[in-house]
Amino acid sequence: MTAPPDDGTRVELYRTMVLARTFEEAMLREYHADKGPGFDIGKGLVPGEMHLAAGQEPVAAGVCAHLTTDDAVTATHRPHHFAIAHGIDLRRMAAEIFGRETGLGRGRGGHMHLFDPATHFSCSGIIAEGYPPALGQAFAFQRKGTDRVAVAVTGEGAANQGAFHESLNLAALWRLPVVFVVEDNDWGISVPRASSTCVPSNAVRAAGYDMPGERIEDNAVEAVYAAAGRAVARARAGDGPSLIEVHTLRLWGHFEGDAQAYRKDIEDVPGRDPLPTYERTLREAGLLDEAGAAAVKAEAVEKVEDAVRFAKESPAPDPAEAGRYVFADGGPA
Amino acid sequence: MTAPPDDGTRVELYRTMVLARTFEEAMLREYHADKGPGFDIGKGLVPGEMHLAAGQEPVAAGVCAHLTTDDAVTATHRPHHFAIAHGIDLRRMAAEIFGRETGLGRGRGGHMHLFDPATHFSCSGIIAEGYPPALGQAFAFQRKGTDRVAVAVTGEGAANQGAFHESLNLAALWRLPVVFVVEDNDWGISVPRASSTCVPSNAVRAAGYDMPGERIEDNAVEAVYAAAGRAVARARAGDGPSLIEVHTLRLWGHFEGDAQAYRKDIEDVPGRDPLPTYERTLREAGLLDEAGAAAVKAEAVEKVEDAVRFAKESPAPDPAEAGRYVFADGGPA
Amino acid sequence: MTATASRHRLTTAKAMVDGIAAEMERDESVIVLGEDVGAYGGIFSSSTGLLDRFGATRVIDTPISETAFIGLGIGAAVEGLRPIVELMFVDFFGVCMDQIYNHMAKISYESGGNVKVPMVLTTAVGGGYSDGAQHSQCLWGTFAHLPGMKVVVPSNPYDAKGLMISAIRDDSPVVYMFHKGVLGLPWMAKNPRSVDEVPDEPFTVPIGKARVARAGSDVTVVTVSLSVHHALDVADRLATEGVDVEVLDLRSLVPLDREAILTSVAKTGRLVVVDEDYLSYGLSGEVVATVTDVDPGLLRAKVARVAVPDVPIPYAHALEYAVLPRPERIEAAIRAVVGA
Amino acid sequence: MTATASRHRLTTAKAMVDGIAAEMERDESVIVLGEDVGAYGGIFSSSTGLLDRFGATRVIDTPISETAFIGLGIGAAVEGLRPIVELMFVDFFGVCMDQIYNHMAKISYESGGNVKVPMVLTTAVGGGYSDGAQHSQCLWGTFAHLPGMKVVVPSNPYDAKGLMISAIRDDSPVVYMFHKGVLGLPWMAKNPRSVDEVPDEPFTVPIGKARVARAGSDVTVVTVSLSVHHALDVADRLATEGVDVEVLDLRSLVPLDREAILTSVAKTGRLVVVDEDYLSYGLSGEVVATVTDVDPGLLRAKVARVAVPDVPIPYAHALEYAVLPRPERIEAAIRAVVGA
Ligand SMILES: Cc1ncc(C[n+]2csc(CCOP(=O)(O)OP(=O)(O)O)c2C)c(N)n1
Ligand SMILES: Cc1ncc(C[n+]2csc(CCOP(=O)(O)OP(=O)(O)O)c2C)c(N)n1
Ligand SMILES: [Mg+2]
Ligand SMILES: [Mg+2]
Repeated sequence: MTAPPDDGTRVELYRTMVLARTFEEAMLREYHADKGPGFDIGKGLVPGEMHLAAGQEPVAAGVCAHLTTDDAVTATHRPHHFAIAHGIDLRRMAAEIFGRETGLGRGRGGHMHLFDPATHFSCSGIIAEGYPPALGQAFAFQRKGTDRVAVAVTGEGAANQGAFHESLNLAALWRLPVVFVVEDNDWGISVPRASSTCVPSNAVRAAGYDMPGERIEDNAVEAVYAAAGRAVARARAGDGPSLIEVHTLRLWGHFEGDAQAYRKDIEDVPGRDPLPTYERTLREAGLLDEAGAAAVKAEAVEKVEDAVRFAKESPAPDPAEAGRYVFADGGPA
Repeated sequence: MTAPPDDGTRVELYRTMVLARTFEEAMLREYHADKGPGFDIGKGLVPGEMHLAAGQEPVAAGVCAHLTTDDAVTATHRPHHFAIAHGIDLRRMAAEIFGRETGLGRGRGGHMHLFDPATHFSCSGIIAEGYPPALGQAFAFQRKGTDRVAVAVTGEGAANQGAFHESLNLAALWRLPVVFVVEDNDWGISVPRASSTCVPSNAVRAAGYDMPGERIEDNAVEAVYAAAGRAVARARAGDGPSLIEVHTLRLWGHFEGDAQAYRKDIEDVPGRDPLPTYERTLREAGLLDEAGAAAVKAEAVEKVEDAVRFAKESPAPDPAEAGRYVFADGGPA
Repeated sequence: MTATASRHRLTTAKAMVDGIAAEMERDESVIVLGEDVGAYGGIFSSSTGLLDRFGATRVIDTPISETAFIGLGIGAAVEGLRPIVELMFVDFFGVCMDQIYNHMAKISYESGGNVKVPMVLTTAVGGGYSDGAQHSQCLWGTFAHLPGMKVVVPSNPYDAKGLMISAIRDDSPVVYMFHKGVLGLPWMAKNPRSVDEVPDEPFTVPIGKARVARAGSDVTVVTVSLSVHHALDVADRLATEGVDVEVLDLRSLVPLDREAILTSVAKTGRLVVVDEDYLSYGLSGEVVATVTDVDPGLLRAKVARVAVPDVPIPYAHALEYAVLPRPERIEAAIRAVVGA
Repeated sequence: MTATASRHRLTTAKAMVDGIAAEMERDESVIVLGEDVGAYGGIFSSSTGLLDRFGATRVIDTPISETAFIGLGIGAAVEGLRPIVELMFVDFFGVCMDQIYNHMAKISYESGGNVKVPMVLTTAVGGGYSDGAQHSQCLWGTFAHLPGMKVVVPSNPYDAKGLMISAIRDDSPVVYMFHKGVLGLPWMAKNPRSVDEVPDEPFTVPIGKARVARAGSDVTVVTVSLSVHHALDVADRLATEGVDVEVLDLRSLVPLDREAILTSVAKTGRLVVVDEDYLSYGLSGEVVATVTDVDPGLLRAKVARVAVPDVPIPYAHALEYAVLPRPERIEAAIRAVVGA
């Protein structure tokens, strides 16, 4: 149905994944830079919980390749890869994570609460609760007579939350242009998929909502790209929602500081990293050589470090203004 | 799989349905007896909302025929037929509906809040929220090593609530002895099924929870009996939950006072009453003659009127004690 | 409005719908979503006639999936629509509060003011007709405690229309709580004050300004919604005994018109708070603290709080009336405070 | 306990687990359910070691389906088990509040006392480590406003154990709210008071009795949880200036020990309420009203309420600290009230 990605697109997919990974590596570094002595979660330039998405880049890259910034994406507590793949401004995103006045939310939101009207991007720290607002964005797009779509993301753990069910039913009932994405990284914090979900695939649940459901087993960006292409095309054509589940990989801990003692597969994890795999694929296809890969990486590093620098140099919000923006007039609470 | 009901059981099913209907007719009468002049919902011996289940008796009779009072039932805002089929004490139930101190909840609960520890019966006015507690009852039964089961009921409208999804997943995951029942009476208040549910049958959703799902199209008590027999047997055997959806009939309004102007099929409704149909079936089978049917009815009337009398003669709760029973020690709040 | 502006006698429910219709007429982006808002016209007549007038693309029945459709309202508001979304009974907030308080109410703040959620959440509140513990609550204290949403609680037809128009035009989320007992529904006991003359033209009542429903000098009764009617009835009765009661109708809990409370208490020196929500950790305490934050010396007598005494709303009529702030309890409280 | 009873120094988290373990040992019907309570031992170490000790049939990881598993706890409690169910962060109450407040909390009343729900709902509360608007709230005011559940809020190891044992043995539902900042977690800033000597033997702390954490004569600080630590630190500092602060640790919001509040305020005549929950319609107003219900004349100065000023908890450290009741704000409030 969807054409396989052309050569340019394949390199683009790679570029997106590298950018996302580079960002996560920088966050990892900055996050841990000043938590010591010991580890104090509230300390440092980037305090609080930090959920990084390393290993899950194929999902974001493959899906967002079909979107423009007129389309909406609602992501999860683990939002960076989707934000980046969807084209969010890196500087303002980094600044938000550093809690600066120049951030997407002027430092009020933080890494789980990134809102970008320019790309119709948002995320939420409450699992599965990003699905319902995506319906509303899709509803508004449909109503305006456009072919814009909304992508809604959850993890496999979140797919057992009530909001999942309600959202799929309503989207199907009203034929809303939504693509539901489930990132199955095998874990909901320390709880393995088999202890949370009674079926091996959320794709089988799609039938209960009269929508196509696909599961991609191997965390391969091009397989995601193909499935997402079908789903986005269907949504743009006015044929309603679809569900895509990707069996992906949580390369690191649930959040930073997670010792992962519960994770028996931990040895095996680095070998499953999708990034070198895809690099190899593109090399074998003659689309990338060592220099080319290095250039992609260098470009990503430059962008990310620029964003980090921007963030660090940006002013912190004025504590006297902590009460502003509770209401739409921007005034104090 | 399950044997068809034997002759005695068939008459029993009929008896249960007649008793439930007779109770509802009495409630209808008592409810409207003193709402005037005009109709004031807060007036009379039976004030408040009143959701009657006339037409839905086959579901309750067919399911509960497989239960003993050691099994649990959690019902909905429309609970009487299940309460009766499950063997709740009619007097204490009527007394509760009349708001008397002798009622199941000493008049604190009312018709949507019937709790009977003797039969492990309960219900809730919040749609679909009766499912989760049923899981806990099943969990306790399983843990005690018994083969007791829990039956959880919702309407088809409620099946689009998040609690439905969460409950089915958890029950399947932990192989809990639960039978999920969906009463599809075509309507959620004024909203037709097609405007609430994106699939023609909730039974198809069962596959998303790795459990058997069956839909019974014709509101026939023996079909319900057969399906429920399979589901209860499965649960007692330790094989986990099942889902049964019955296409039943809301003979009257959503609640009393509902003019049903939205209901285009209204003319057609009385002809679909399952009670005369089943009576005919039993007559044709030679299990019931006119006198027999009359006797069943007379017995039901006697029980129901006794219960109503008991309720009316019972004392009202003492307003000075309105604050009691908030906590388990029974003392004032 | 000019002096010749036309008016009609409307129930509170009709006035509310009138406000919605006026805004739907004026602004294409206003839509109505909820359970039974279409053909049924709202279980409590909160959308009667709107389907016929504006059609099924703007007045939309939803499945019983509050999380999904309230969330849908949020997303639609973010993209520029102005949805009015109905939660049929406030008592059901527990199935969908996350969308309401963690999303609808926080997005403005979390986005540093970059995203607006111009949405109205309408919901029916209140008891008094034996609907039991899950269908009779007010819960405005619960909503008002959580930041980021305005909370509006009209008591009469004029305010119902004016506050509704203000709510729809507000760029912040507004929770609009209508008490079943003030609506003037034909099938429920009602106070004569639930029908009144209302201007036909659109007009606004500012959100955050209390109204002195009755001026008086001996004691201040601070209250909202149906209890305003009861308080006024009691005040009329006590006036014949020479007790002059001031009744303050807050009209909104967020923002709370603290000035109005202070002004009145400064005048009377005596305070009774009447609240159909639960007593503890709610409106009544907040009103008291509004005074003590400034000067406890304003209070010349102990304060009386007439509220539901931390008991689920009982079903049986006599029990329910024992816990509700009925006129008898209000009167007794005023007498105690003024020493009459 | 005898004078020779053995004791160990424990963090609040360990003391809480100690209480759970003691009851699990004693009573087969006590089980633990929740997200990551098993192998992980609770995200905030609220169940560390229990899986190893009691096995997977009594310490059970759940799917992320709060409505389903809290409801399951209710049904299990009704059938005679004594479940301890964890809601990982109180901030998530919005996805499951119906089971909590309409079911767990109301079944006793609706059944006229015929059904008991002996369940403990544990949940982590509080901010101070930049976890943002959806993971930093206290919300005890929200729970305490709604009838039918006891609400327990320990501030230290001894109380954590004793209140946990009381909660498990209570036949009513108890919401047990532990502030992350009092747990003594190795990975979070902590007050020295989050480690203390705790008797090894089981013991109970009665639910509903406040504790005078520090006796004083000039001003009463009424507070709970982490703010107790801050208040004590401030009290120590002010003592050097001759300001004698009484600190009252409420320990539970429901029941509220109104006697203790009144006794203290009658003595000092001055009141500061410190509350990490939102300011309006919450704990601080209720404490004030407890006094004015009896005698506003007890208050010789205006009351200071130090709480989160109706703002979602901001992420950036400086903003968050500006809205939290940090020691600096507490100190300033006390100074203002005593005129020092
Ligand atoms: C309603 C709700 N319950 C619990 C949590 C706590 N929590 C945050 S992430 C998480 C695990 C989510 O697992 P999954 O959906 O698979 O996403 P992943 O973290 O694997 O990306 C949990 C339990 C939450 N944020 N919201
Ligand atoms: C969570 C929740 N939302 C809405 C309602 C209001 N309500 C009561 S019954 C009902 C319709 C239920 O339809 P269905 O589940 O099909 O049951 P039926 O009434 O047809 O038996 C609605 C919307 C409720 N009680 N709870
Ligand atoms: Mg996962
Ligand atoms: Mg129905």
